[in-house]
Amino acid sequence: MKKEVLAKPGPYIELPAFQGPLDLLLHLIQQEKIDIYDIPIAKIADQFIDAVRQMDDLDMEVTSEFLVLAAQLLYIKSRYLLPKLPKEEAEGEAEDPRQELVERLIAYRSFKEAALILGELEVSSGKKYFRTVDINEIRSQFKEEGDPLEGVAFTDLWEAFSHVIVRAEQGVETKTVEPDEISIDKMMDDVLRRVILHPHGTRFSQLIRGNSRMEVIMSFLALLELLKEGKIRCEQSAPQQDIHLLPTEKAWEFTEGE
Amino acid sequence: MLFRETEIAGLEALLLVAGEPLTIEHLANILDLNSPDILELLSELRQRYSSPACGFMIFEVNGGFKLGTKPEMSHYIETLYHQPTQGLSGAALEVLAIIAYKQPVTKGEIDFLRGVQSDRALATLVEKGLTKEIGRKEGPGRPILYGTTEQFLLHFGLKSLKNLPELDFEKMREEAREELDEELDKE
Amino acid sequence: MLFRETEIAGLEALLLVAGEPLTIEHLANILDLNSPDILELLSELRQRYSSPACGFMIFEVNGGFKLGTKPEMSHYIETLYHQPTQGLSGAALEVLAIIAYKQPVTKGEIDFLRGVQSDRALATLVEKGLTKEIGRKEGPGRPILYGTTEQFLLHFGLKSLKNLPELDFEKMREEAREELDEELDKE
Repeated sequence: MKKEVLAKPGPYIELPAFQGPLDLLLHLIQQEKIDIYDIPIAKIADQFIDAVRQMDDLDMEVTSEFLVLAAQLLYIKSRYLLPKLPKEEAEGEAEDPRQELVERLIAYRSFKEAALILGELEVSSGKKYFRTVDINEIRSQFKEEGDPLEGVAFTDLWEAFSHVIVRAEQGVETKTVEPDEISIDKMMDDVLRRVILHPHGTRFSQLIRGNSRMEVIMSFLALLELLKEGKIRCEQSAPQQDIHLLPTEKAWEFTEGE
Repeated sequence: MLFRETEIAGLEALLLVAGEPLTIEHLANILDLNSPDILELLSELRQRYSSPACGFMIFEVNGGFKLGTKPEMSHYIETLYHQPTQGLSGAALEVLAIIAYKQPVTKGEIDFLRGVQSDRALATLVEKGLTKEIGRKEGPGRPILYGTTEQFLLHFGLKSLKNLPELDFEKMREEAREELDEELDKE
Repeated sequence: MLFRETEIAGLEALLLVAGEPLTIEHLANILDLNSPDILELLSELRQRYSSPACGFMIFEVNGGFKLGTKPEMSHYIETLYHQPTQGLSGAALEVLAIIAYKQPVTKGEIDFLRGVQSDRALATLVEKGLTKEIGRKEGPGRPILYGTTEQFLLHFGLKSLKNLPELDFEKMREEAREELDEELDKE
């Protein structure tokens, strides 16, 4: 099989050296000493297809890009073989069907040239090596001076705490899911978190967040559960006054063993 | 040693590039010399670097040799790598605020109150000396309890934790609720 | 310059520990000298390193200075690393040429110009630190834009991108268009 291929007449081409179909095409053009601006498309198309066939026979990987360009060449070739349509004739300055291809080839040729120049530069400038500097290691040798709290006032601390409270009040954990998906455990966490954050007590009305009827019911159930578990206690100063909810000693027991 | 110019230059180059200290044997191998030669080259380099117009120095670490800078140069290097004291992140401030007002408190408790993990923020605070371990909580796992340090008190000019200004929790909550209501209205 | 011993030693030390090339201004700042002085110190150091018994060399890139090894020393370093550092492959050089001259450029654009997929070559270049992501192109998919690095300039011994060998792509394309038009006219 391979003998046949080798016996086939045709230009000798050093196949493995090609970077891609444009590279192969450029090679064929240069080998035939053809003017790149006036490619005899029929001849080059046939040579290109031959070369691709050879690559295939040699078990070289013929990527789809080669086939795409082969098809493009055949298409251009066919445009020359077909008589021009009257409409095209009338337009007179019809675009050369080779134009796009030539422009791509020229652009590719320039970058191929640039790559060669870079390759030469790589050799001529010589190999040099540098130290890999471990900046963190160097920094660690110097003590960080100064107050890490520099510029931090008490209001910053206050503000930081209120961020925590805002998140708790907003119920970030419960907000992200559909109300009917909120588990009683999640809701108990949500209620307990808000009770713990307020050491002077939380009014019953403040605890119930009325985003939806379901949420109201869930938080009420969660509250009852927490009271039953003894993590929260109630205080009422007078019969008509608001009920206050406070954390008990047991409030923290959930985290034990974490 | 004049005839060893290339090798001494090679030795310098190797010391510049190597990440780890290089042993005599390793150097002898690469430079194709024997160990006594390497020692001689090293002492020649050391002599070269001993000039006050030179900033390098050869250090011996764990039986290997590495290139570094003279101790006298450290102020220049410090200037190069000078980093303005980094302020605390928002997360670190939150954790600090929680520890200040809820201490003693465990990491699990902090995580619960914040609704997010606080490991990194807590580590930063400990590293910077603003919070510290002050004991263990009784119970399963005996988790570490954290509290604030002297440095924390000093910064805020507090004589003791009792002087910590009272936070207006009620006001904070009101504001949080207002924010929440606004958000709901928008939806 | 005898009175500048400490500063020249400082300069050496700084060049050794700096990760990025150091500019004249930065050095002047740290060493508390003016720019002409720094230039003078640098040229003095360069002269010192030009001795064949010295393995160092100062490289200039984008107006910054960096300490490295002389190209003649490369075989020692390669022995240290147990591998001759290979030059870049043809594909990698093509991709690099396109990036160098057309940056910022996307992988899609590179692929189109080469007429072939460039994934592997591009990955190698990024891994070697010769190219890097420098942003995203506006538009569908927001593809990554690639550009060259300082390491690229150092690797090819270029002081800056302006020193890239000139290739007049616009001119080449113009010529292509003109010649093509002539061909058409002839027909």
